[in-house]
Amino acid sequence: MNTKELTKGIWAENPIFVIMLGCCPALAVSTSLANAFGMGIAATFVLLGSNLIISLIRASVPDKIRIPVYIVVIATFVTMIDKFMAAFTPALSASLGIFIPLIVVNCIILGRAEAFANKNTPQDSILDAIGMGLGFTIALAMIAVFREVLGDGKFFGIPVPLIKDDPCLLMIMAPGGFFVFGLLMAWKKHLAAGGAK
Amino acid sequence: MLNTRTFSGGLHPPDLKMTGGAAIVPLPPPRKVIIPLSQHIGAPGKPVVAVGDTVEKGQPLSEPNGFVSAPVHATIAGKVVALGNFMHPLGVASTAVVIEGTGEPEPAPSPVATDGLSLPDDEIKKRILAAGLVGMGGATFPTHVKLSPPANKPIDTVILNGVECEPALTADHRLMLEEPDKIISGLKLVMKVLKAKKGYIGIENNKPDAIRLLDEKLRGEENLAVAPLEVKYPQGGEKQLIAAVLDREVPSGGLPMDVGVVVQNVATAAAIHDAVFHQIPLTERVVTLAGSCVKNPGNYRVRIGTPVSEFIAATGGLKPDVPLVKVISGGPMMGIALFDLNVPIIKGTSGILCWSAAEGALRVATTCIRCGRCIEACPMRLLPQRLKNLIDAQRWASAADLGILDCMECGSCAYICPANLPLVQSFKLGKKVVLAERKREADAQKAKGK
Amino acid sequence: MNDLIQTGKYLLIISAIAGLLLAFTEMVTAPRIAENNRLVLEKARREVLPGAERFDTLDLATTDDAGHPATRSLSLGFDAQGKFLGTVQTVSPKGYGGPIDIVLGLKPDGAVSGVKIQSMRETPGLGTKLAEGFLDKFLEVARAGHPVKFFVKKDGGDIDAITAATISSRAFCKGIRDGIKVVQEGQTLIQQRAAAPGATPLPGPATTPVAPSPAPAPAPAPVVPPAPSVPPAPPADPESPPPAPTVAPEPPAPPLPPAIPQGGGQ
Amino acid sequence: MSEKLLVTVGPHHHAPDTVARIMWEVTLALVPAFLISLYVFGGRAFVVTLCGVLGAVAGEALVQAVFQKKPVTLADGSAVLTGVLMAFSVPAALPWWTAFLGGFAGIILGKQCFGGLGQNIFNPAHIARAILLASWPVYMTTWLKPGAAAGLIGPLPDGVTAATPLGLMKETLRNPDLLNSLAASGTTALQHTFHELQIGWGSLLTGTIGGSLGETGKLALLLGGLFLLIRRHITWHTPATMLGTVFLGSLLITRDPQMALFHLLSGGLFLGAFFMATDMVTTPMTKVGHLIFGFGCGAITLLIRFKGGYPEGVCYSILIMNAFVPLIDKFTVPRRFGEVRAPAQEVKA
Repeated sequence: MNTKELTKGIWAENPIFVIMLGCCPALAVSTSLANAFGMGIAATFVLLGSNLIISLIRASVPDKIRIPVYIVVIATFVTMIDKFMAAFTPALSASLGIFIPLIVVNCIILGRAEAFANKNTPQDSILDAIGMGLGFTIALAMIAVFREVLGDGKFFGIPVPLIKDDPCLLMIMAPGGFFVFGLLMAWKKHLAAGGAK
Repeated sequence: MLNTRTFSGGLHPPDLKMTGGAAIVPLPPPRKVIIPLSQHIGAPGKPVVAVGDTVEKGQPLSEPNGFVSAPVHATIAGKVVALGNFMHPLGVASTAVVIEGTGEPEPAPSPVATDGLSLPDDEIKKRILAAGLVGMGGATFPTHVKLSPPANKPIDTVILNGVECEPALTADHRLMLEEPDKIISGLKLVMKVLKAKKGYIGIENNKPDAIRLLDEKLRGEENLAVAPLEVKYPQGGEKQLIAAVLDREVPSGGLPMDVGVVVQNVATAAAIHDAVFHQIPLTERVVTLAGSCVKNPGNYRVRIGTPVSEFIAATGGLKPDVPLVKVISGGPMMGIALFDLNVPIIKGTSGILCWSAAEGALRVATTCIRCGRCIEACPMRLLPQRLKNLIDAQRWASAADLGILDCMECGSCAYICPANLPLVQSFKLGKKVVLAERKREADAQKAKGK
Repeated sequence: MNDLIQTGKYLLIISAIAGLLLAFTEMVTAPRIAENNRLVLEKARREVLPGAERFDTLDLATTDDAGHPATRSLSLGFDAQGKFLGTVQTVSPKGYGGPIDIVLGLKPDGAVSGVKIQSMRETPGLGTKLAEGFLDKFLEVARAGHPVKFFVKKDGGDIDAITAATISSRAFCKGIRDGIKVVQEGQTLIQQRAAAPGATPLPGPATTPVAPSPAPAPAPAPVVPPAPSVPPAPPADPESPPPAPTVAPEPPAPPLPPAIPQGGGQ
Repeated sequence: MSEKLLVTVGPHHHAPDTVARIMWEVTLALVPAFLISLYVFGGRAFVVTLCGVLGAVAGEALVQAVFQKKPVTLADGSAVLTGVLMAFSVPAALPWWTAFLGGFAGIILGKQCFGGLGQNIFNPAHIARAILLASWPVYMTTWLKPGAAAGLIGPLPDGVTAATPLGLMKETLRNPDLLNSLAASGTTALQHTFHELQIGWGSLLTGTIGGSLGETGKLALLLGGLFLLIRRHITWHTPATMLGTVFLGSLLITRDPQMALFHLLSGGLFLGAFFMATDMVTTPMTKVGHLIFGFGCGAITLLIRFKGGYPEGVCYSILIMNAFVPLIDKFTVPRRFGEVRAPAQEVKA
């Protein structure tokens, strides 16, 4: 078991803070922790499936039509998940519904397919998918903690004392997302550079 | 009187001209003079004396080495005691002749007077070259070169530079008051050689007595006039002076002759008169001594080659109770801070300023706040702030595109900069690198052509 | 050339597999999804029109904002006794983040009986307050009885906008106005239809309160009222919808007052 | 002569102005307006200003001392100035902690994130205001009534708030019913606004109206502006074009000189024109650039006031124009002395 493939996505090669893939959904749904986890889990599942399938078929895919094939695989996967969720878990679908179609255009999925699953064994690709999915989820959650607590005065929907009466609405809005994203990225870089310079 | 004119940009630093009323005092010959062979822009002369030689005052010590070059002369009678590298006021060691005086009183000058204006042009130029004349405003460009423009650049106007826009300096001011006839005679000589139709003497309004005097003297002279100018730095820059007096712009990278003008300093004009009428070489000049550290500030006629320390001592020395912090050769804006007072006064030395901490304290550079004052101040209408950023980033090509080579290092931007940024320093570096790069490119081009 | 055929073949196979999978998915999920949606809508309908047990669909021809013809689907609600309680419809005004789907219940006199937000994509913490404090306050104002101007106060209306979410609030008000307008325009038809079941005897026990789908219209009601030829007759099948509107041009129910200014309460 | 001499490159003489002196003098120029705000809004104005300054100073010190580990340059006055300007553009009714956060965020996000003094693109005081307006819109649109006793901190007592003239005007103009009834009684919207708020032209000048803490005292701001003009920290170009554009533009739009005057004297226009649009760091560097910048600020202000959702547009107009400054600077490069448009002929020295 190659643990490196599993752990790299969580921190060292975090898809959001380092590779900077999938920033649009990250900013769009990081307004609450529930959304962040929902999106993160959904994306992880899709990533897992697409990575697995693509690494399985990687040898047979003609190089010229690599990307279209990946897109077809990913889109099929996402549509299936969307439909099944709507059919069998309507409550979950109602809260995550709008994010699922977003996953198709989440660059992480195609990015990992192209950068990793394309060249690695199914086992490694699964690990990579889990790691990257976790990294994505963690990054979203980190952004969401700030945005939900500061911007909505809640933590997982539970009102936070002191802040709940006067939340900083900016944090909920798009600019606030960028601020938090930027500051967290800077902090990550700062840590990566070995703390104080 | 003409209307007051000026140029765009520039600024008005405080005058500090305390010595405008002090008549020129001739100083006795010093015991020793150090005469660098390079006191002008261009090739240094070739020495024609050797250690041990006895020289007369006014005897040539070198001969010009090429066209853009000028000889230097012994400024006291005595014996050559050394010929070698000595510190030059510009901060680099260069070949100089050291003469120790005999201490004997100098013979009275023998008045050989010819009517210079009746001499042929070639003879005038020859006498000017022989006298070792260079621009005495500080640029020290050999005078005879300026008087020999190429045939395709006809000169219609000569402007005498009596602007003296540098704060604190009054040497030219005094000269205009005390030797106006020599100056006018010099102007006429220059105009005759260049076949110029008009002659102006540009003087700033802060010298009304000089304007009045010269205006009176020029009354009746149809083609000569005084051009009173608004008080503004750096009006004494050639290009700014031409813009102010004639409203002509010297093209970027060009010379005044490109717009049909030759500019001479008033002190040079007086020296031209001496050289042509009396065949007196350039052995002395008027130097302003000022600053809160000196006992007797004033304007002094000094032998070229006099070490600065001896010059100061001859005027009465420094005040013992005011610590000397900075000595500047030249004016406060473009002058050079001396690190060693044994360097000599040269042909281009217009002033020596001995400053205490009150005047010369070091100011700490902070951060640019983009106030835009440097842009307002730049007489060449450059963008000093952006140029500095480009130079700091070593983007030489962009700096060249923005006209770094047009910078004349007048210091207006650095004077006004509220952040005290060392702008001039950057530009000196930038110009050097850009020129070096150009030369390298030209060489490479040449090598390829071969 | 060979290469081209090869890749084409590959793409074809992949697409075919994907297509098959999707077809299978659709087959399995479509009925369930439809059922889920219907349940949700049903719940909402009952919520916004309290007391209604049975709903009847009526499609109305109307025009959208751009003036193009459009069809609006109304549900007419009846209580267990078959009394007409009002209309329910879904309006979808354009909010800040996309359409806001609002289920709007209106009483026969035009007053708002209930409002429920079905889905929206407004900014969490801002526009989403539509579903929180805003809605309660809105209902309070809307049910207060006096003529209600469904505009935010900034625009001269009676509704308190959500601070910093004026766009959402305005959209919400616009949705309500649109819904009222549709009902007003379709008044005649609605009354005809409402009258029909009322004239009939009580439906049989089949119309139990728990019955989830009492009135799935086998044929959608006509968009433009055709001249109905059949007089009202007692429905043979209690499950079937009431027949098409009666010929009676005079509505038996009192004319609907203009909804916006008057809504004089119960 | 063996003493060590100071050797520097020229010029050896220097103008007396320093960055710190400029900053402190601009701050000084704001003092009259501050006194007016103390008179109009009472102790709350002091608390808000103090907290704003403390927030700005804390932000600057935090970044420099903790993150950059550089000497703290509070003495240059720029952080204090940002805090004061931020406080001047928010309501005096603002809770003290909001004011503190405003100053803090303005410095951190508006200035230090860009690299500190001289590097920021946007006016940090206005960045702070924009952040506060987006974050706590209720507080940021609750205006103290002039002269109302509202205490120093804590919740506002009842009846101490009032609309700003611009805000009431906007509401009036958006309300067709009110406009109809006004038209019937022969009252103009302006008269209605003045009557409702019990103000007159004099109040607009002296500052006894609702509004941001430091923006109401037009005469005091003008005094400060004149001081800056005399001290040459600003030139006439930006304020004149900005005020002129707003005045003439409203005249053109409303065809009513009184309305034009009302728009000139309302809101944060004077504060913006003299103190914000002239901020050296975030505005163009040349005079032509200043003219363009001032015009742009005025035009966008008009656009927001007449067509936008907000009653007042000075803050955003300046922020928007800030973004154009590099472009303006790029296109307002002065013609160099002796620059020849045609290919320069080779000059042989």
